[in-house]
Amino acid sequence: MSRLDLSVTICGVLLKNPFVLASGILGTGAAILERVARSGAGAVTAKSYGPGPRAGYPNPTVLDWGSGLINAVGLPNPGVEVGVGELLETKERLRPLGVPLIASFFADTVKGYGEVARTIAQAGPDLLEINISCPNVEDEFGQPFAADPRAAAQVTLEVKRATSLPAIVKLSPNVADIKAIARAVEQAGADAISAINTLGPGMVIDIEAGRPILAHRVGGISGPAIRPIAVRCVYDICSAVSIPVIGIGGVLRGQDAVEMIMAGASAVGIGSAVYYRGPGVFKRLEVELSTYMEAHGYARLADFRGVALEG
Amino acid sequence: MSRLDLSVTICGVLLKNPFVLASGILGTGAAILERVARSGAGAVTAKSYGPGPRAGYPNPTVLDWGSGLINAVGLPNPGVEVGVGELLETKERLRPLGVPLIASFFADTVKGYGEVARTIAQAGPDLLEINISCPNVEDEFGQPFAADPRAAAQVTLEVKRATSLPAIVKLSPNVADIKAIARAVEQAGADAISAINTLGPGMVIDIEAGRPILAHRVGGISGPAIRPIAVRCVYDICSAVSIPVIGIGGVLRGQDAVEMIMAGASAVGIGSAVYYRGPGVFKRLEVELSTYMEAHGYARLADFRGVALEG
Amino acid sequence: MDTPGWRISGGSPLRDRLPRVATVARVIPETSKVTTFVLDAAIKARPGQFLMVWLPGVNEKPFSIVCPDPLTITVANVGNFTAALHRLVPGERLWYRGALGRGFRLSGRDILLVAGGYGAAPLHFLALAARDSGMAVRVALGARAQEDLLFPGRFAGLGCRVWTCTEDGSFGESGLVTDLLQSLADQHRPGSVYACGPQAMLQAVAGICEARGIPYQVSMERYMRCGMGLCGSCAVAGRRVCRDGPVFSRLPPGS
Amino acid sequence: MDTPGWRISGGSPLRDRLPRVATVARVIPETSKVTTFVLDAAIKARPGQFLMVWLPGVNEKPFSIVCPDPLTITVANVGNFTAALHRLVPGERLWYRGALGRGFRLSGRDILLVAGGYGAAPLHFLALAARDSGMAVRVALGARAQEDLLFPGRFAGLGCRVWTCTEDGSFGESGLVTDLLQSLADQHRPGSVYACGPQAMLQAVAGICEARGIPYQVSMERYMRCGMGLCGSCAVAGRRVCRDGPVFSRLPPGS
Ligand SMILES: Cc1cc2nc3c(=O)[nH]c(=O)nc-3n(C[C@H](O)[C@H](O)[C@H](O)COP(=O)(O)OP(=O)(O)OC[C@H]3O[C@@H](n4cnc5c(N)ncnc54)[C@H](O)[C@@H]3O)c2cc1C
Ligand SMILES: Cc1cc2nc3c(=O)[nH]c(=O)nc-3n(C[C@H](O)[C@H](O)[C@H](O)COP(=O)(O)OP(=O)(O)OC[C@H]3O[C@@H](n4cnc5c(N)ncnc54)[C@H](O)[C@@H]3O)c2cc1C
Ligand SMILES: Cc1cc2nc3c(=O)[nH]c(=O)nc-3n(C[C@H](O)[C@H](O)[C@H](O)COP(=O)(O)O)c2cc1C
Ligand SMILES: Cc1cc2nc3c(=O)[nH]c(=O)nc-3n(C[C@H](O)[C@H](O)[C@H](O)COP(=O)(O)O)c2cc1C
Ligand code: FES
Ligand code: FES
Repeated sequence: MSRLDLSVTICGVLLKNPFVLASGILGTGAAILERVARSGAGAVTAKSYGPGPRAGYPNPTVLDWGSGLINAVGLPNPGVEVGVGELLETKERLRPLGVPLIASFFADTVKGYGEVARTIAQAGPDLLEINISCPNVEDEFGQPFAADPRAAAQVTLEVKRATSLPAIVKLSPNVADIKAIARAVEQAGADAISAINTLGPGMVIDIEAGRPILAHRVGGISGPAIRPIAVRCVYDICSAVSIPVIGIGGVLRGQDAVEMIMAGASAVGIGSAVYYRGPGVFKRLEVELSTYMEAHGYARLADFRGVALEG
Repeated sequence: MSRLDLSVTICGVLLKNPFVLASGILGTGAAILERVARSGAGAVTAKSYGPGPRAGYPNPTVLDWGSGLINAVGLPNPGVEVGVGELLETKERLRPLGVPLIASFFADTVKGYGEVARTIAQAGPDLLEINISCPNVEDEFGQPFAADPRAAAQVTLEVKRATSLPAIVKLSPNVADIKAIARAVEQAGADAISAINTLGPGMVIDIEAGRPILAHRVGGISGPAIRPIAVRCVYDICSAVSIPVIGIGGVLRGQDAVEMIMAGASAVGIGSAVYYRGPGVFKRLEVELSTYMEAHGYARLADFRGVALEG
Repeated sequence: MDTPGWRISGGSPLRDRLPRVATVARVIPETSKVTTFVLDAAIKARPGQFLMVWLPGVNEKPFSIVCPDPLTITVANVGNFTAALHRLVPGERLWYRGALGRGFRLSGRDILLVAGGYGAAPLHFLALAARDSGMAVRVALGARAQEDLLFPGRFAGLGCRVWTCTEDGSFGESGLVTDLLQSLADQHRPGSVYACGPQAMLQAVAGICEARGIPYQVSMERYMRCGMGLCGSCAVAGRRVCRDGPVFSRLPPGS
Repeated sequence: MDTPGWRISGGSPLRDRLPRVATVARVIPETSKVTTFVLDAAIKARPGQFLMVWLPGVNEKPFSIVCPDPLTITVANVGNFTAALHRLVPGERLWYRGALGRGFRLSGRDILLVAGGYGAAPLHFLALAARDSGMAVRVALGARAQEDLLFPGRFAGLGCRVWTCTEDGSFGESGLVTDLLQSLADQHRPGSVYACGPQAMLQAVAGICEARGIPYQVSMERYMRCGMGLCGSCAVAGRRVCRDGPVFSRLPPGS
């Protein structure tokens, strides 16, 4: 496999392979992120930090309902002030490993995004990821920033003004027209896009209890069930913008990653697969991807990136 | 099981059990619909007829991608003029069986919906189902009627003006706010709502061919993968309106149907399950539902309908 | 370590039901319009089952399995898709879903196969299986003219007794294969008749066999979309050719 | 007929990983704060594994399996959720996911179990299994006072040799269970030590065993959300207590 080059550069940041730990998965602390980096991830994303501490929702918060997962964790986090410390330690531990750190964050107002960005930037992450799947408290309908091209663009602008770090905007699939959102954030200066966040929301009812199982009643869907939706979103986004895209959603195996890359993704996010296949999934994905590439005579990811967009 | 009453009355039409064959599944002709009725369906929906003949898309049109199905059949149909004849024969064959016939239809303009409704009503179906998941050619963005409360309401009004038959409006999950759509069509006079149509669209790429497998590239997702989304939609709709709801999406087993009913559904649509379990699925669903009800001491569906909405 | 059962729970590995790719290993011209494609693949299948064959960018259509290992189909060039198939050369690829549908049920000690046109395709697989179970197999092959006769040599090579007829009398008996069936049925009274060919031929076969009380099975063709029993495109008299068939143990009434 | 494999392909039947309901068959008071709940359910589990127990409208929290058949948990009333559990009476229901996590690996011919507080819960299941494999089992139980000692009778009933100690000296030795461990380890040199209890106790156990070169396993507790190795809530020194643990064959450094 020595001829193979699985690396990818996103916004000037080199990933030795395209597999990125998705936000909210394991990313609760420096030690566990170091472990994931050592397990072979190309980059890791920490959990999303917000302006202040949040307890999250009571349990049950995550379930395996058979064809995928559903979660309503409620963005528990100690707030960005504490987060900076956690991220600094994480960056410290990742530096010798050559694995970039992506810092994810959210807020509930446009200004809030700028402020959190400014604070979190102090930790010196390699990339920022703007989680816009949160309700916009200033919007009269309270719909998430992710659902409105204008709000998504405003958030992007505000963050770009606040820091000089490259910024990835993470899009939600639960929108009328994901191309419009992608174009809006690209124009506002986004350096990259990641997609998708969880689908839905969905609901699973326990028929013995006669009530939704999640304490929050509804939750976002992830895992195998959402793969075709995620692939279509990535395909749509890549046909609309020219900034790099991190394709996330239902990727469990190397073949799934190939599908994402053929839809135009530069890198591939790994979330629920950590449940299905364990933290060792990164090494195995690398083997599976390499095997595919060797069998097809591909030397680098660019050789087949976006081929499904053609013709 | 003699104490059990599985029947339900929707808009004055009696179904001997809540299981309704969903539109686009098998409903291509009188003989096959009769077979489904004899297999134990509580009601059957014919395929959607449009204003004129449509060839549909080339193959591949339907795929099993592992956690569900994806389809882009393209609404092939001979047009409503021919459709009336097919529906008349179907109604003829169903009458002695006591199984109601639901006639589904679509159009691409508001007026078109009225015209197709007027024609199709001549066949004397028990219920009409308005398929609004079609692009509104009059809308400047070409977005489907299903995604816009105003357009959905206009279509409903137009159909209600054109015929005196009870009308079910079939909603799409691919909208920002399904409650708003549900309220809009209820106010416009809808007699019932069915939900959901397919989710997405999604895309499945063949990594050998390097291209989407469906000839139409994208298609709607159905089957197990969409169940939690469908349950949440039904739950949302039932908490917003008081007309009856036919819950459709990913129902494979009796327990799945119980989940739908607990979310507030009066009846339960069966689509992809015909693939997973064959046309005999209707009898088996009835047994599974009855077994559940007996074990829990429920005598009729109303005993547990909507319990998940409470508290 | 994988979650025990993730393969099941995750579902992802079940790309199995999506099209699989195969390379064309050999292309064998059979008649002026018919070509056999031997693939570098092998599947589990029963005689009478079919594949949905996909050519990306072209279409996806049903074809009978002629042999499961190496996987083989035989294609008559009749339109767009089959013409595209005919342009394939060894080393090129096609995709397939399957084996799909219900196949023939073998029964009886001596059986008679009746083929019109490329109907010989599924019957070839049936003859393979019948030979392996030690049955006596007779084959009646019909075509318009000598150059259209499909598989006479293949059936003979399997040890079947082969009768042929052509409409123009250019080879074998002169007339329709159903005339041949009539005389063979009366002479030999086969334990079972298996037929594949155009609808009119199948109707005649059904009439002949029913009149004589001979059990028969026919393999039917209908336009197919999903190939998985869902869309109803292939329905005939309430039966789905793709899933309840393509083999039926009597012709559906009204078909 | 079902599609062969629809159960796999459809995924729907895999509600298995969703909470399952069970009825409380018996409620056994153990100490003033601790109660045992015997359920009308049986599961496959290894000693040391745990359940996520759900009370609809209340919460879902982890509890060690005391016995897999009949499924049994033992609960200390320390807060909201455990108080709600304590209000359950026979005939009422609870829900559970599991067995979850990695359990103890049994090894050695004679083993020593060290329990602080309700740490006795998973060790009871371990003692059951050890007895079935014919091991010699010693148990050191510690608590604040006599009325808090958990399971002394149960362990004795399983044929274990039981030592007890209380902090206030109201029963058994006076002092901490780790003092007891120290003297037992020196007297008997067990093949393996298995411990469950508060973090400080586990730390002391690790120190004692490492100093003497005695292999040990500890069962840890951390706040859990998903219980399935995904959310990272339970991470300690890079290990997920819910999935890499709760049993560790050495205390994760820095935990
Ligand atoms: C179960 C099954 C097994 C089959 N096995 C074989 C096989 O082994 N070998 C083989 O060569 N073919 C087989 N066929 C037929 C094959 O699928 C068709 O010949 C093929 O789809 C033609 O595609 P085309 O695009 O080349 O031709 P098209 O352009 O689609 O049409 C070819 C011819 O068929 C006619 N036609 C098209 N659609 C219809 C229709 N709905 N009803 C009636 N006539 C129509 C056209 O008018 C034209 O004459 C099988 C079909 C089925 C259903
Ligand atoms: C693998 C595992 C197995 C367990 N087995 C058992 C068992 O068999 N029996 C049993 O009784 N319990 C067991 N527990 C502990 C049990 O889960 C908790 O006691 C229970 O969750 C308390 O819930 P509560 O709502 O009643 O109490 P809470 O109100 O949540 O808190 C109870 C006490 O714990 C403290 N506390 C709460 N959260 C934290 C935290 N994150 N860090 C430190 N202290 C905290 C509180 O301050 C309070 O003193 C186990 C825990 C784990 C992780
Ligand atoms: C338990 C859980 C927690 C998550 N938390 C976050 C989060 O904090 N921020 C975020 O941007 N995405 C979050 N996500 C979404 C994932 O990052 C990812 O976008 C999604 O799960 C789809 O990918 P997958 O199918 O590979 O899991 C979370 C997902 C899960 C399952
Ligand atoms: C092959 C196929 C064709 C369909 N055609 C139609 C249609 O013509 N009109 C319509 O309203 N819904 C159509 N649907 C949607 C179904 O009626 C149903 O809403 C959807 O499949 C979700 O239910 P399920 O998960 O039980 O399949 C179709 C679905 C499938 C799979
Ligand atoms: S082709 Fe769709 S049911 Fe047969
Ligand atoms: S509780 Fe979520 S990883 Fe352990």
